[in-house]
Amino acid sequence: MNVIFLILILFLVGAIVTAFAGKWSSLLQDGLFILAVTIPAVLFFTQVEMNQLVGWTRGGIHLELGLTPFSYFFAILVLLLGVASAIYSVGFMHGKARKSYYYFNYLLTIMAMLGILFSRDFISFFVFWEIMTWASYLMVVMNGTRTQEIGIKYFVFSAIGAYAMLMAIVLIHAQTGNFLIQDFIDTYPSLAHGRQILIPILLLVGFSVKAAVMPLHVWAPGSYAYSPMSFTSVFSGALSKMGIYGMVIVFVTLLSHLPEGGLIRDIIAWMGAMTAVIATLWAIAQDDARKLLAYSSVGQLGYIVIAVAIGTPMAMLAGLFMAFMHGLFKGALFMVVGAVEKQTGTTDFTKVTGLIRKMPWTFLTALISIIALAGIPPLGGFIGKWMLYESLILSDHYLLVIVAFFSSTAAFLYAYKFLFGFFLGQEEEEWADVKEAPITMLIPMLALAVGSILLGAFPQLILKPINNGLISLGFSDSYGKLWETSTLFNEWGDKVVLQPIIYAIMGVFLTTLAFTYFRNRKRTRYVSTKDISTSGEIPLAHENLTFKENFFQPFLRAVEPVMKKQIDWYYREFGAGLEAIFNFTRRIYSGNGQTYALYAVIFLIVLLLLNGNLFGQ
Amino acid sequence: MQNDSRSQKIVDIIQAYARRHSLWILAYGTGCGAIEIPSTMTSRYDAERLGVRGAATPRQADVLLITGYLTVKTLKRVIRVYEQMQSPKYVIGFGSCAINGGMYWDSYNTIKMLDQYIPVDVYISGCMPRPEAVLSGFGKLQDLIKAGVADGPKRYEENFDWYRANQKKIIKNWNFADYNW
Amino acid sequence: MDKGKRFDTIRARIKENFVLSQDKIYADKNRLDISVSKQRTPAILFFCKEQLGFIHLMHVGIVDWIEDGTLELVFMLWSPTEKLRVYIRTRLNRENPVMENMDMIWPQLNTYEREFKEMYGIDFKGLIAAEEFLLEDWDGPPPMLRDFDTEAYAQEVFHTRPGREDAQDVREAIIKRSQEEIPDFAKKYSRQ
Amino acid sequence: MEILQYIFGGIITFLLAFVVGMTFGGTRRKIIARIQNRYGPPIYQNFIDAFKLFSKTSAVHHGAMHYMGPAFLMVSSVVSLMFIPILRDGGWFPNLNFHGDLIFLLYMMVFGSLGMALGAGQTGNPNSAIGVTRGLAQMVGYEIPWIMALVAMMIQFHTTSITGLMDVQLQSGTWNLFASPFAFVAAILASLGMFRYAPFNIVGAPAELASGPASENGGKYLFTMMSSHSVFAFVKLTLFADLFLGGAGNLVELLIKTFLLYMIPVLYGVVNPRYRTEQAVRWFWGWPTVFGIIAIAYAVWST
Amino acid sequence: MVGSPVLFVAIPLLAAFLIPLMGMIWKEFVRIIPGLVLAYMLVLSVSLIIYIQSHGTIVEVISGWGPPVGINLVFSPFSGALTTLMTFLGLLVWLYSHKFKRNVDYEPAKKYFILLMLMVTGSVGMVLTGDLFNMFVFIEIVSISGYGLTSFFVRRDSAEAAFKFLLMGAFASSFLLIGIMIIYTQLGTLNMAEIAQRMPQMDYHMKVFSLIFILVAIGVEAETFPLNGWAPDVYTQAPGPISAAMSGIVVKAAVYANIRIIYTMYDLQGAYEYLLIIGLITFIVAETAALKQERLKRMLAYSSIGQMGLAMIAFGIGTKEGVYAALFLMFSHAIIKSLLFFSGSYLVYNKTSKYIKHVNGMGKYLPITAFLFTLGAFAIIGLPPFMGFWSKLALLSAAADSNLVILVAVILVVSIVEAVYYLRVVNRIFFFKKRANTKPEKPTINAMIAMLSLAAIVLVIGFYPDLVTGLIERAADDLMDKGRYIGEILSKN
Repeated sequence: MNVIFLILILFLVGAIVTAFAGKWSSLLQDGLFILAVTIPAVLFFTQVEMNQLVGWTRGGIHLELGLTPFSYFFAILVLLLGVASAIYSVGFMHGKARKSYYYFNYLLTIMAMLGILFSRDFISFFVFWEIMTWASYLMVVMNGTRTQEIGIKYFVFSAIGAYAMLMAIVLIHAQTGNFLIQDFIDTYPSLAHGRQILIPILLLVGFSVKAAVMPLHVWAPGSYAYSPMSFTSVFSGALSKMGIYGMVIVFVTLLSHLPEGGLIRDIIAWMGAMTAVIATLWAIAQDDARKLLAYSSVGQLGYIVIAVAIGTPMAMLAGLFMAFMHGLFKGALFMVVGAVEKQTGTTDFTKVTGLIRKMPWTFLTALISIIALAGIPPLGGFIGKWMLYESLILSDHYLLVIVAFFSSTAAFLYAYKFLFGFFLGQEEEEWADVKEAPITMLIPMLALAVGSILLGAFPQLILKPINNGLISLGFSDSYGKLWETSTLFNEWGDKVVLQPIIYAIMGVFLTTLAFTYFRNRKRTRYVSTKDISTSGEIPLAHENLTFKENFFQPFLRAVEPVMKKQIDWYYREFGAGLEAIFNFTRRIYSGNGQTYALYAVIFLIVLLLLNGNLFGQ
Repeated sequence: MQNDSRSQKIVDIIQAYARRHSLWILAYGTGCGAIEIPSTMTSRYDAERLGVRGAATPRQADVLLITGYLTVKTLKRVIRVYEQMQSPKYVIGFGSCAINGGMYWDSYNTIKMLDQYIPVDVYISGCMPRPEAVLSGFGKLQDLIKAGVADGPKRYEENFDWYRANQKKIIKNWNFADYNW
Repeated sequence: MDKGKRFDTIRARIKENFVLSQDKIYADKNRLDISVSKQRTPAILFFCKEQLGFIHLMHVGIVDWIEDGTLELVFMLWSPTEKLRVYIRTRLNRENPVMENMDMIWPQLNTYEREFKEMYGIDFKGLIAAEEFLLEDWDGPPPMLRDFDTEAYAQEVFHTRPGREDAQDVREAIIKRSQEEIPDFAKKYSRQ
Repeated sequence: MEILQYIFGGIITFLLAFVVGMTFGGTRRKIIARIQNRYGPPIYQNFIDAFKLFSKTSAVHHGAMHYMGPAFLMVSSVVSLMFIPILRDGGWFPNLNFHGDLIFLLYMMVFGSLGMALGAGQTGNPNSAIGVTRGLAQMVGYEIPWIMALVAMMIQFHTTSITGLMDVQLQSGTWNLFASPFAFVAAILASLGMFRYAPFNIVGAPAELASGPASENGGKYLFTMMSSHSVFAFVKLTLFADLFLGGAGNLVELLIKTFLLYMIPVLYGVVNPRYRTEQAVRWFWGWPTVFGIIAIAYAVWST
Repeated sequence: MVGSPVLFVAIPLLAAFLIPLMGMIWKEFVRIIPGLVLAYMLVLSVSLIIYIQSHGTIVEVISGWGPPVGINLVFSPFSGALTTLMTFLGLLVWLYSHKFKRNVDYEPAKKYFILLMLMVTGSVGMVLTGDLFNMFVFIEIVSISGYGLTSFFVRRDSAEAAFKFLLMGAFASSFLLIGIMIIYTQLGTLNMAEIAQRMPQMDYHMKVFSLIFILVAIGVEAETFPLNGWAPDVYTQAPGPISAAMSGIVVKAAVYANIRIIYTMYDLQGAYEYLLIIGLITFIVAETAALKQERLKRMLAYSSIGQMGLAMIAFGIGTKEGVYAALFLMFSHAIIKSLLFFSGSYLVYNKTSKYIKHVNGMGKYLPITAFLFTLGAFAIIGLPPFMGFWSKLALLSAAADSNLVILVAVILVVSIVEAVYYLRVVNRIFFFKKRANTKPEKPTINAMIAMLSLAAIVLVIGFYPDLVTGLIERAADDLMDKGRYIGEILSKN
């Protein structure tokens, strides 16, 4: 059996076995679960050969699986997050209801994502895509809160995307006679012009939904916020990247043949930019960490969409690098929220404060990840942002730079809110006995945070796989050009100079300052957060002085006109209108026998009257 | 910097100079004295030329200016503020109320002697002292700093039990934490 | 309408509803003064507010009638429509001053009641006060009662700074200069 | 040896920035005093204050982030300083500038503020947090005209590096102040927010917020903050001089140019009261942004 | 040859008569005989299917009168596949209701199984017959048994539903009779093959009139749009297994009749467009009407109508791919909808009103049933890797191949509506709190076996559709090849 099949089947079998193992022993279940993720991951990295195709037939349709360098890059992300989050899940799900359900869907999701990356034909692509959708749907509704609203919204939008994709797929089939991706790519330039435009647009709609691009993003905040945090780190970190994966393929292989391709790219880029701005503003307004991160994810995906839509070599690298970075830091951040939720039972900023001394490692993860998120040098997030701006400027997309920069600056607001909300501020009595998260949750979190730092110093670790992938898609070798156009990655052998320099300067000064302070260490003493300047007033132990409510009120007041109505609102109205219409169609069936008989007679008469026109000569 | 006595001496001199020419005041404006501070600070008398400047919070301030009477209730706050300030720190009692209770000499809830509760470096007499008097008070404080006798925190630390006993004598419910002095 | 007539109507309406046999009612130019028993006070206050339009509680005064052994509360009401004042007086036993809590009639009464409680020791039944109001950490007698000796208390509790030898009594110095007698009421405060 | 020279040069640069920044601060105090018809403190008053703060003998901290907050600020200033070309020909002041360093600087400048904000956050003082939120809001406000100005220059001169922009000015012989005047106006208006002097001193807002993020910082913390603010002011002024006034050939020229630039926010601040936060944000999205748009249009038109 | 197609009609009919007689001997026979009969029929049909693969279509002549004079039964790959499906479903319905009716008295159970056997007889007969009037007779058998089964629970609502069904059925019968009359007067024959052969000779208007009458008549049974008013009521009021049988067996037979008439008997191209348009309208109206339903079985009924609409669309495409898709859709719908009816009946078991809200929280009490319902819901939405996906893909692919892009778009958009109402129920099952006054009822072992076997089919076909695609493809070939059909039957002369 081919190792690709083996990996997929291991996941599937693992999912079923893990789901049932809970009946006997919880510990066994945890162990099996981790094994079910790690063994295929190890197999993937050791056994799978690049560019090897496995074909088989289902239902008279020829299907092919294989690994390309491009999907290899995404597979790294999926498996990295998959394994990290799996280990985390063991701690997170400990003692929670629906553990088997969770493990089952988790493994199915990872399997489906890998399947998508393996797919070399549209049918298996779509099949895995849909498995991913419903497995993640089941995760979104898992907590049982607002399922009819959030879950259905997620599913409807996924269905819009998936069905757009399905439509494209059957149209492709009508054109090429089979479902192979490569065949379609080869025949694409010779298609009729209408189809040439229609098919990529349909595919892009499909991918945009998962990548949460502006008008199709409304599912994302709720879904990210209400699925279990351990899953959301995969959901937002890796699953959303499947949309990016598809988009990049469409951009590179299809739209480059199309005269209108540039226009479509620009439109998508602007949609991404709008997503980034609006989602960032909404993230600022959130008081719940989960929702904040959810909106933030949408915003960050907006940047990635900008980058891949621009599609210059550097932008493509930037987009994919940011996609990877986003997986790392957003995965870690959702894990942080999960840890806080696990330890305190709430994710509301206005309730939880001052956990920094209770959960220092969690805070450290959050800090590093937030720095990466905000794109502050020298962590990896900055490199992605820098490449994005650089490529936007070099490709003359000046307005996009401004928009992107604006939302990136505005992202500082929610970044600070996130750190401040949970960890800083007054240390309260209520949370006095909160403990640090268990080790199984800490290790994956910290590992991802370390990943952010590592990629800050050595971005080439991941830029090279990206570049290989892009070359395999038929893209020019952009990695080499990067050295020519920029000195940020000034090459000394294979090292990057600038980042270590920054690290060095920062290190030297931090040490100096720390030394200066520690010289007087005996005079520097710790005082509690109640001992603050309060104009003389003495806060009692139960009084909460932390400033949490309406955190960014002045800013939100300034941007109020933009935020009056959410896009959600339009969808809701539209949905309500549709339901009203559907209610009318329901009334057609009046429940009255005479009416039905009347229908029958009228129908007969109408047909008889129409007969000449109806059946033709 | 080594523990060389000569270099230490130079540093001390510079320190003393810096300290007396940079007095950041935290005005605890309890009574009518608070109104004298603006005129001291603004164009007419311009205390800033002496390096006197307002500080926003106790952590940043050098001088605690008690501008008037203190009731039992406000004394509590003053003690807290004083303890939040960072050494070296100075206290200026301002007006006769701070000195001996002034017109509140027989009031049932106004303290009569500020220096029983926190170490006071300089008293400025008057009811109220005019800005000239305030400036001369700052001058006196500068002299004391130069002479090295404005060592309030040291006195407070050394006689801490005595101060605390006095404070607790009138503040019956000592319900705020002792900040590990 | 004539002011006196309006007073008459108000007085009549109060009399209709309240048996004021032992209470006396009189009116001067601007105000109506009513003395009622403490049991009837909440009812009459409520009546004045709801029925007669005296919706504004201007002030609540208190007098320590140490000679009578009573504390007198004066509720001063104002009617913005009638432009008239009504004073409602009630007396409490000084030894054991107890009264019903009335802050549901006017929320601002709460503040007065808290102050009276601390300063005069009046016990308002059912008064919910979050914390100490004016006198923090106070464990002495109510300081505003006339029999409270504030000087003695201050001498006892606070450290006092000894005076200077050349200090002069201000009143005596003035008297010496202006050749006037010290008024009787001030003699107590003079340093003899 | 090269490394040693770099390190030595770095220290010199830092000292220069510190001294110049502090002196400018003192000058500002003096100028404000004279405008208010006061005698005012001596110009070197800031040095005295700084030394006094440094020689405070006791200090408290509310935890690790509070402890490190001012240090982050300092590090950010220093790293930014290292990437700013002080003089046109370098000389004693080496810099690590590279292609695209403008973007790097934009982000590096935020690093310290964010670190400081974290430190302020850990104190638990509500004023600090309010100050931080105001500061962040204001930053989003002025960032738009500022970026517009920079993008306009990038369009016009096709470079994203500071030295590149300086070279352009050297070659053409005109300052960017004249080559792209609208960008200069937009940038200068944005700089009003960057310096956080009145009317944009909403972060510290002494009478409202008790100095905001700094409210729990005394002694050495405040010293670090003060000196890094001074260095930072120098960084910003030099950046402006480099971008718009053709950089400086020697120290005197640098001092004159930076001082003139410094006077703009100072003098604008002296005669203005304080804005509310949303007013400030909207102010930046008003005329400064209009100038920014004009600048971009001008840049597109002129190339 | 293992057996004769005649047995498919004869045995269940015989069983229907034998049930009361045997019931006098031992009451349990009433419950056992139908099972034995259906099992035998299943075995028979499978073996016949295998047989015809090598030997070609079986045409059984009844009582020696060869076509076109006598009645004949045709077991072709197309009708054979449907017969197998029907007998299989019939067996499962029996299995499901065997214990389901345990708590029902002997008398009602007797009636139930008699009527069930008649229903199977009629449906299988409709599929197998080669004679138009014979088909009319079978339709009447199905209808009458349907009326009886609808009012099985003797209640006001059931009676009302049965009456509606009766009313519509009466219209249908008379129209069908008129249609047949026209054909007979024009062509002088009732044998379908001969009609097909002689159709070109028929006057155009007469042709159209007859077709319209027949289409409207069969449309009632096949639940086409304006004629399907009875269906929601009947599905709601009939016992759960009967709803499954209705949607799985009866409607399939009616659609078969519809298709056989249009594809084989008539040569009107416009009829395909009629199918397409009416199918589309049926689909849209039914799916949108289902969204706001408050009762579970009513919702399933609308969904069933919608799926039949899909099948008609697929037939209306008129290409071989379309027929293939349609047959696949019918097959998967029969399986999945039965699964949904079976499990849904237990989720709202002891509530006569069967409101959707009564499924709240059942996932905790009836985990397997709830899981099976969810599986069915996912499958019918068309989520891979379940069976419904492959049929939907076939349909869309067929439509796209015929360049019907708009049709593809409309089907997909309406499918979203379908997904919404199914997922709303699924969410209720698992994530809502159980209502205080609902009592979960554990499914009996038989019902569980029936449901599990259906679920197994859904999963297995989902993962390995090749199991049935070959069969369906042959059936589609068979339907498309009109000449062979005529030839095979008339050659039996």
